[in-house]
Amino acid sequence: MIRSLYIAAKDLRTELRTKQVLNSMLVFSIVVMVIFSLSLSDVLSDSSVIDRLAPGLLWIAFIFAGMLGITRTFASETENSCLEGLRLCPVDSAAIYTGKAISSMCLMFIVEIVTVPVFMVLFNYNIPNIPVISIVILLGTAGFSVVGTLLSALTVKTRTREILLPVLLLPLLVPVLIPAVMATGKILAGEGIVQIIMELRLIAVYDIIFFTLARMLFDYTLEG
Amino acid sequence: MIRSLYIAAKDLRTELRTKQVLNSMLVFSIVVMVIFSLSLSDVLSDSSVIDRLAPGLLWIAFIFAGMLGITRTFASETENSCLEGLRLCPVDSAAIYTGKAISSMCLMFIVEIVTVPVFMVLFNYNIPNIPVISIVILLGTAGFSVVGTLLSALTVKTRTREILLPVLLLPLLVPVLIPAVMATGKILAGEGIVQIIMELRLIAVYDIIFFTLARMLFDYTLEG
Amino acid sequence: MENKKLKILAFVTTALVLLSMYMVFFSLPVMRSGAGEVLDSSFKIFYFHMPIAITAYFAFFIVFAASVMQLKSHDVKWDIYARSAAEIGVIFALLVLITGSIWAMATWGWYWIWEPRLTTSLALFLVYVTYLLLRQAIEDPESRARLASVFGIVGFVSVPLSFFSIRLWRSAHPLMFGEAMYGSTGGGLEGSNLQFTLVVNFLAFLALFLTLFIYKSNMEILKEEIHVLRVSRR
Amino acid sequence: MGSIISVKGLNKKFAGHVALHDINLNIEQGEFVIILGPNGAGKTTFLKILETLIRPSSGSVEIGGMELNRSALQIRKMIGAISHESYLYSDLTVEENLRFFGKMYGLSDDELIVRIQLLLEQMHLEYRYLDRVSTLSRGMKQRLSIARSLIHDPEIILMDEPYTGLDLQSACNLERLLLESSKKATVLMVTHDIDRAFCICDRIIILCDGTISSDIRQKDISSAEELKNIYTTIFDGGA
Amino acid sequence: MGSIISVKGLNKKFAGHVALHDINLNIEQGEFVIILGPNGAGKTTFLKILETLIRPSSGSVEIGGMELNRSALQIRKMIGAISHESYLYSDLTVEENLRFFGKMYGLSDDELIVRIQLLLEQMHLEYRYLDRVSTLSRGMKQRLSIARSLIHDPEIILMDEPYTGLDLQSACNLERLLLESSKKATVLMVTHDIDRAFCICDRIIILCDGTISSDIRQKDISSAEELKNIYTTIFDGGA
Ligand code: HEM
Ligand SMILES: Nc1ncnc2c1ncn2[C@@H]1O[C@H](COP(=O)(O)OP(=O)(O)OP(=O)(O)O)[C@@H](O)[C@H]1O
Ligand SMILES: Nc1ncnc2c1ncn2[C@@H]1O[C@H](COP(=O)(O)OP(=O)(O)OP(=O)(O)O)[C@@H](O)[C@H]1O
Ligand SMILES: [Mg+2]
Ligand SMILES: [Mg+2]
Repeated sequence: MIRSLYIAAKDLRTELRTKQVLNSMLVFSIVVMVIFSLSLSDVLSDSSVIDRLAPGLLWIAFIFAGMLGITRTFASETENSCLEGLRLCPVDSAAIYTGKAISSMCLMFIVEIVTVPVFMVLFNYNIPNIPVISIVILLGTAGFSVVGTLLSALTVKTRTREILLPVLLLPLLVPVLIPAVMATGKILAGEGIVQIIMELRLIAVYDIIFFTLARMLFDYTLEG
Repeated sequence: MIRSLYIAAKDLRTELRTKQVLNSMLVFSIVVMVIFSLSLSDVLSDSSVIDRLAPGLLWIAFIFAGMLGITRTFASETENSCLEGLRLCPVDSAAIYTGKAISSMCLMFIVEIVTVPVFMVLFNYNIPNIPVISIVILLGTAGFSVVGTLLSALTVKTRTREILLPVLLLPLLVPVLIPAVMATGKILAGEGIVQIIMELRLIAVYDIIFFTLARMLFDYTLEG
Repeated sequence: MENKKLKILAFVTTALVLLSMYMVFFSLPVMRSGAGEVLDSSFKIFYFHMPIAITAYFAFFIVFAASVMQLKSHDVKWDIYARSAAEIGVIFALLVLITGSIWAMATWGWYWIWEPRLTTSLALFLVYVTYLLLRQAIEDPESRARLASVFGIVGFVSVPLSFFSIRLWRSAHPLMFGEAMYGSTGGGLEGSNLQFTLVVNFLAFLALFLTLFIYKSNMEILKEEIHVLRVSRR
Repeated sequence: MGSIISVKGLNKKFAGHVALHDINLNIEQGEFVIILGPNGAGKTTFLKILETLIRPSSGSVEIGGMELNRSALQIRKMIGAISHESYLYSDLTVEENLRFFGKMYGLSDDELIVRIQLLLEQMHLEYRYLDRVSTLSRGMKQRLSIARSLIHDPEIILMDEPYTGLDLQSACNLERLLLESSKKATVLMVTHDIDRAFCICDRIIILCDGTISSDIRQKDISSAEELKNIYTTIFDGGA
Repeated sequence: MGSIISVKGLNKKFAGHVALHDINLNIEQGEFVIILGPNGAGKTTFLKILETLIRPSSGSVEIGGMELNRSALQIRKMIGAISHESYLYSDLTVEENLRFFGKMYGLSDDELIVRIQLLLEQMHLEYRYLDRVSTLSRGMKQRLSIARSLIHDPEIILMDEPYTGLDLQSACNLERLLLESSKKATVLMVTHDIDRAFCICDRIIILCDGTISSDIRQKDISSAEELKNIYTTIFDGGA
């Protein structure tokens, strides 16, 4: 456990020194929103529609920004075969997995903390229930990182990893995405935590199942 | 010129042997549509809105799938510093640029040819004027490849290239994206080539300016 | 001996498929809805639609199970089973989408709408398409088997999701059996003839899957042997 | 059996090729073993199997009395390895790389400070310790890589062509360091430099086409020249 | 001025370091020059500047009478280079790599067939020519890399530690090949292997801390030992 924290710390330290990934993720999440608003500008002038589009847009921005971040999770380990070097060390692979998942989750949280206010300004939105939406975002993001980290390791040795990862990741995320978008929609529509308890439970179950599976399976992804 | 064709041929041959990138791009363009539709499903049940969303969604799918392809354009050259190896050769860098732009354009066209019918089914669309929409897609895609290839070379040496590329690329694409989406919307609404001539001209001008600029500037992007 | 069994299986499959066709197209009585009105003959596609869907789930379950075994035993055999089941499963999943879309066109007037059941089924299909993509992207057979197994296990999560989607969320897609979270229950099929037809269809598609699966995996085993021969000769 | 490494009937097949064929080998604690062999003989593959990085196709390997597959973590703790790749993070500094790997081997902060100081001195990298790895020259990277592999003072040192890119002085340093550690550690080194190899080893194993074609004690041969002759006759006979 | 390479007042600074400082050098057509020097002396940087891959900070370089910056394309055509990196596409086969680079140098299909055949034979890679580069061992990759650099029969051969990973036989092959080509081509080789270097060169340049600290003709020294002595005295004096 201490080692997984150390791995996460190494990643975050490298990252916070240059802030390259973080900045790119931030900019990207905003760029994605802008591109959308442009492509869909025809509809966005319609304020009744925009209310219904907003939760989806928010999650799309998160997901695409997160995808950028997650691609890096293991990419930094492939230069000079560092991943192999890490496997030389007496570190349980579950610890490597946890470390990586933690670091990518942290990055995403930072991005989200910045994106949400921007989103509120861009779309003239007022989020009624910050604590509850935080829970949704937290759980959703955890699901994203948990799956993303596993797949990132899975694809890291393929030659087309930059391509394969997003393709593999997105369909697997559908189970998190559907309830997350639904819950967000309900909250934005003013409903409280009671109304979204089912969605929260779904995401939480998914997170737990995936985390357990991934920790178990992670060792196989690193081999060879 | 002949060498740029040869470079394009090498890329396409490697690609068509395994079809990995192509398949991934194809699946991804569909996955992107699914993710979007899912996030926006609340609105998509509304058939008046869907008509106005559709052109944007189509272009978003193209752009994201294209982004995957374009990341590969130079990534294949970074292993073992192959790009440096290519620079050792007496090949004009403009030729390298043209070759790369051609190969990425070809890939995107193939993807688009498959995506459009899927799109028509998923969104219950009937494209009234196939030749005209082809022109729009052709010009738009050319713009995408022309800019994308340049940026791909620009970012290839940065350590976070997978990340930086999309961030830089999307904002630069706005000038192609807006007229392309507009033109597509008009065609889907049943208008003819005459009504979209302005948009077409805009995209064409952008393509030409960018191609010329990029050929000139490309040499600088490759330098050590 | 093996061969003989296979031939018998193939024969039984053909018979079952023919029988099911006959029952669906010629011997079914008119369907009535709960309210008693006569249902469109497009309802007949249901007898293909649902069995095919369940068979696809079954195929993906085999992928899952074979993946677990592969990771435990490192035996190529399991990898062959996994990939055979996945390829056939993808075809079945595609058929679900196609039959569903045809039916949707007949009843709703659209080929496609964006609602949870349809979306999750499409996602399911895509998960296994990407499974095949992943396999294609890895050259070394050993790591291909290993990594694909990991994905095969993880990807199975989308099967229950697709199945439960109509039971979890209010969906445009009808529910016939079981009970939904939001209250409504499926009507079920009235009449033993209808139920029997459905059962025969189930058996037919299951048998079809098994036959295809066995042929496919035998072929893959042969391919593997040829590969080994070719390598050892070099 | 006091063998620290014991290999029985080891085979490794890649998609197309047999890389190792029926390797049987015992290495005693404290031996300094050189592995020679032409390109493609399977030397790297062999080391990577010992390092638990590649899974053998068949056969059994025991290190320190433990089965390779079952006790990978304990075995990794015993091993320090240099490979064709440097295993360094180009974006971290020299010191951060060592610190990170040290942490991964479970060293405490105090131990780390001492070890890093020592190794940087031995590898003559003190003056670059705040520079990022990407700005080092090839030989410096190799030196850092050597320091990385020794950070936890391993009992078994596996080195795949460690002289790569080293200048004269660094090569001598490395030799000195290895001779010193080999008093308690077991060393396996792959190299193509027979002169260097001969001077420092106790035992020479020649691999050819994935099998061991000879296994000689150093004291049984008189000079590097003789070793070279043995080596060349094997391959001229084989070719 | 018959010099094929002529360097005047060359400087190269990286962000933090002076890598090359006021290098002046003339190399005549047909010379076989060895560049020695400790790690970090600037050898690689110097070769990369000649290869037009790095732009010098100041100073002028002329190759074949042409200014480096102005006639990069013609100069590249004259040069064949080996570097620390292999410059090979791991996903293409051995033969496809050579064919691609041949095409890039403008060779016709007929020429290509002949050259590829010849080089594969010389580098003993015929039997692997349909295999993808990613399945080769380190030494094989290095051999292929050498073949790649010679595909267009260059007038100037720039080699940065070409012996890396080569087995005894391949190293001899390379020497034979270089000696043969050096009848008409100019060769600059960076290496740390003084014994090997001494036997084949005409001239030895020792770089130290980015400056040329000595420039000796091979015929002025008697043996590799003497060269080694010269080399070590320079650095012991300097250190
Ligand atoms: C492309 C569109 C469609 C897809 C992807 C799809 C998918 C599926 C799947 C995966 C199942 C099996 C799982 C289960 O039994 O719960 C299923 C069952 C079923 N489908 Fe569809 N379907 C589609 C369209 C339709 C349409 C248009 C109708 C009728 C209007 C329909 C009626 C049914 C019924 C009645 C069942 C059995 C439900 C039950 O188990 O209670 N489907 N469908
Ligand atoms: N990933 C791989 N896939 C297929 N074949 C491989 C792979 N790795 C190595 N080989 C093959 O296995 C054999 C042994 O390779 P190995 O790298 O062990 O050789 P080596 O003795 O280290 O050679 P060198 O001295 O060149 O480093 C070679 O024929 C090589 O081509
Ligand atoms: N990209 C870079 N950024 C900063 N400094 C660099 C860079 N590349 C090289 N240097 C520095 O320039 C100096 C010369 O490096 P160079 O690679 O030329 O050495 P070299 O003589 O080839 O050494 P070696 O024998 O180890 O290969 C070194 O101090 C190195 O750290
Ligand atoms: Mg090796
Ligand atoms: Mg160097």
